[in-house]
Amino acid sequence: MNSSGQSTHPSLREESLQHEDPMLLGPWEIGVHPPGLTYRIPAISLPYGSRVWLSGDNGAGKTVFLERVLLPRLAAMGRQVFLVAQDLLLQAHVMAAVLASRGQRAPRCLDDLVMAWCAPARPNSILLLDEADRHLSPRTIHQLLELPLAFVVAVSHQGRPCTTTHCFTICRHETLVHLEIGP
Amino acid sequence: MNSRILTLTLTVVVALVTLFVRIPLPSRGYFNVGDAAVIFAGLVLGGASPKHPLLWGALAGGLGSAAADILSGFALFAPLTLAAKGLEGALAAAAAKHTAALRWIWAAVASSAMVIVYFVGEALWPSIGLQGALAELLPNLLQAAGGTLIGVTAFGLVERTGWLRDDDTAAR
Amino acid sequence: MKGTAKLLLLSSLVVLYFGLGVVGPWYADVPFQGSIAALCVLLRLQTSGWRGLRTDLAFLLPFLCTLVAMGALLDAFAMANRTDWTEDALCKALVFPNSFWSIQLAVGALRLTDLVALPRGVRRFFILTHALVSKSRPLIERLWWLVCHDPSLQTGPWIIRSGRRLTVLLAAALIAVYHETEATVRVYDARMALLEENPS
Amino acid sequence: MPTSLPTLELDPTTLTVTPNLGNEILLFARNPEAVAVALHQWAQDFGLVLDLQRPLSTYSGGEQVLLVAGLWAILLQKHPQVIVDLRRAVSTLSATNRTRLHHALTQALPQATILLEEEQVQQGEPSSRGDLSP
Repeated sequence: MNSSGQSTHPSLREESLQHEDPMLLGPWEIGVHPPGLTYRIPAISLPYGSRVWLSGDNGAGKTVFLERVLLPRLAAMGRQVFLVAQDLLLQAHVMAAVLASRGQRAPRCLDDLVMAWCAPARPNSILLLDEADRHLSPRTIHQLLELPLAFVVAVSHQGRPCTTTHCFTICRHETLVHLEIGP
Repeated sequence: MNSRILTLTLTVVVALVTLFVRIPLPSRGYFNVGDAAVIFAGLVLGGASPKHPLLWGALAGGLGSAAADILSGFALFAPLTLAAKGLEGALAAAAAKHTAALRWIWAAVASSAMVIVYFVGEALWPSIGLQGALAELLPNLLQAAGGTLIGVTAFGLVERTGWLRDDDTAAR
Repeated sequence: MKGTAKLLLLSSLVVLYFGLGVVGPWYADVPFQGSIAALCVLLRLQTSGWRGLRTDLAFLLPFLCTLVAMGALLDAFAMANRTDWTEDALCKALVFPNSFWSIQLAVGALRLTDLVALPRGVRRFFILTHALVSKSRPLIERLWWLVCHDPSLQTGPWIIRSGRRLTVLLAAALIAVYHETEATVRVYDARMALLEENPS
Repeated sequence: MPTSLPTLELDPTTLTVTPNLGNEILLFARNPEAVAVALHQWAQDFGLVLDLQRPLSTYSGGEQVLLVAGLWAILLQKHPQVIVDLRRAVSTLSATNRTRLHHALTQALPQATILLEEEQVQQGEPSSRGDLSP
């Protein structure tokens, strides 16, 4: 850290610059096989700190969008991405084993486990929640949305929390899936 | 944990991890991390089963690996795999009650026993013979070394999570 | 044909071939081994097409070449005062594929319907094992996907990263498959009880 | 609620014994062909494309519940009374699908008791937010 308080360590300096930038997504036209869907995503600019709420009917392609469209592109941008998957009860075993590999004892309660697993997230990390409200308490969802992270994208069937800044809907017509602004 | 369900579980894990990561080999079939799963299964069953740990370890290691041979079309090797990996699983189960250096030594003995059983078995097998057994030796030694390293480390993770010591399903 | 009868027929065909062609008098009989090989190739083409046959040959051909090469090497050193290692290896080059295919075709012919038709005693064991291996495979593939995308397991050289991921996969798979096994056994027993009370 | 009645509980973490509905039909149906035809019709009514050999895990959570509920509605048609407990599965369904599933089950099993709403969870019964003890 130099005298003016600005970090001199390269990665810290990069991080402190990076996490102020907006996240630019799209425009994309992406085919995902299987299941043979084409995603048409408009150009979107999300300011730092955005909390995005994503809804859509059963089978519309929300999970495929998170895991096969969004996550790879965010990783390619060099972002650290924490995905809390729809099959969280299965993923919990991976989370517990990862905590053990860090030398930590895995909490029994699912809510505490997810919070402990997200602990190493950095200011420019991104959190993706896929129907996490099916397994986690509203209080934990709120805490996750409040984490000091660059962006949080949450998929859900349930009501939209007031702390979210943007709302998108995934709509599917046969094999074409597109993202609409607002419910 | 219920020993029967745990043994069936580890039999399936050994079979699928053996099938899951496979690199074709010039001789017996494929280079795989199955040995890591066999060592891991033996250690878990040795650590979790107060009664007959060696038997459970042999069943999970032997049946799981033989099932993988059958499911992947190498059913010819299944009998020999049952013997070699069964012995490896049983000796790994014996390693569970030791700690630190002794556990590593026991696990290395377990995977070396697998290599020896395969060599002798294939040399005596009419359609493979000494020619096939010699071609097999080096890949098996590499698998044994990698398997020991990953299997013992993975067991250490499980110990740290505390799953094996939960008593709500008492080990029978 | 299903169940026990089919199992008995398939296993006796395999035992018959091994008895005559692998440990029996026709081990070195080239016409016999050649006709068995032709039959196996035709059956393999019929059951899994060119793709299945190509997969087999991708494994068999390198192995047979290694076998013959090792035979020549042992002849060069006159191992155990024998000079027929290469000739014996050429014999094995026919016997090994036949033994490999005979069992593969027999095992490949079994279906879930054969297990369902089995006697009640062994039926539950085989059905649950068949179900667990089939169900756990996508589960372990899913676990592997989750492990490979876990943010804590992205750093380090390839060999270290792969080793860490495999140890995490084994630990996670242990408990995930244990829960799957417990739940599958519970669901199977509950559904069978439901059906036995309401024969439809 | 009489607990002596046979109960079909659908837990979204483990809905079936085998990995796809084709094998599930082979396992439990006495007349697999007829059951398969009826299940295709059920799926069509919900606007789903059913492939009996497709792994169930590749459907979305809600689709899995709709299809498995349909299979058992067909298998249990002759039984006068049964409890169909969907309380753990309900959170995977959108509001429209919950209503349509309840209606379809009442049509298929007129004398069945169908538990669909969360608040019908009895005291002390572990809900879907289970903890992780093995």
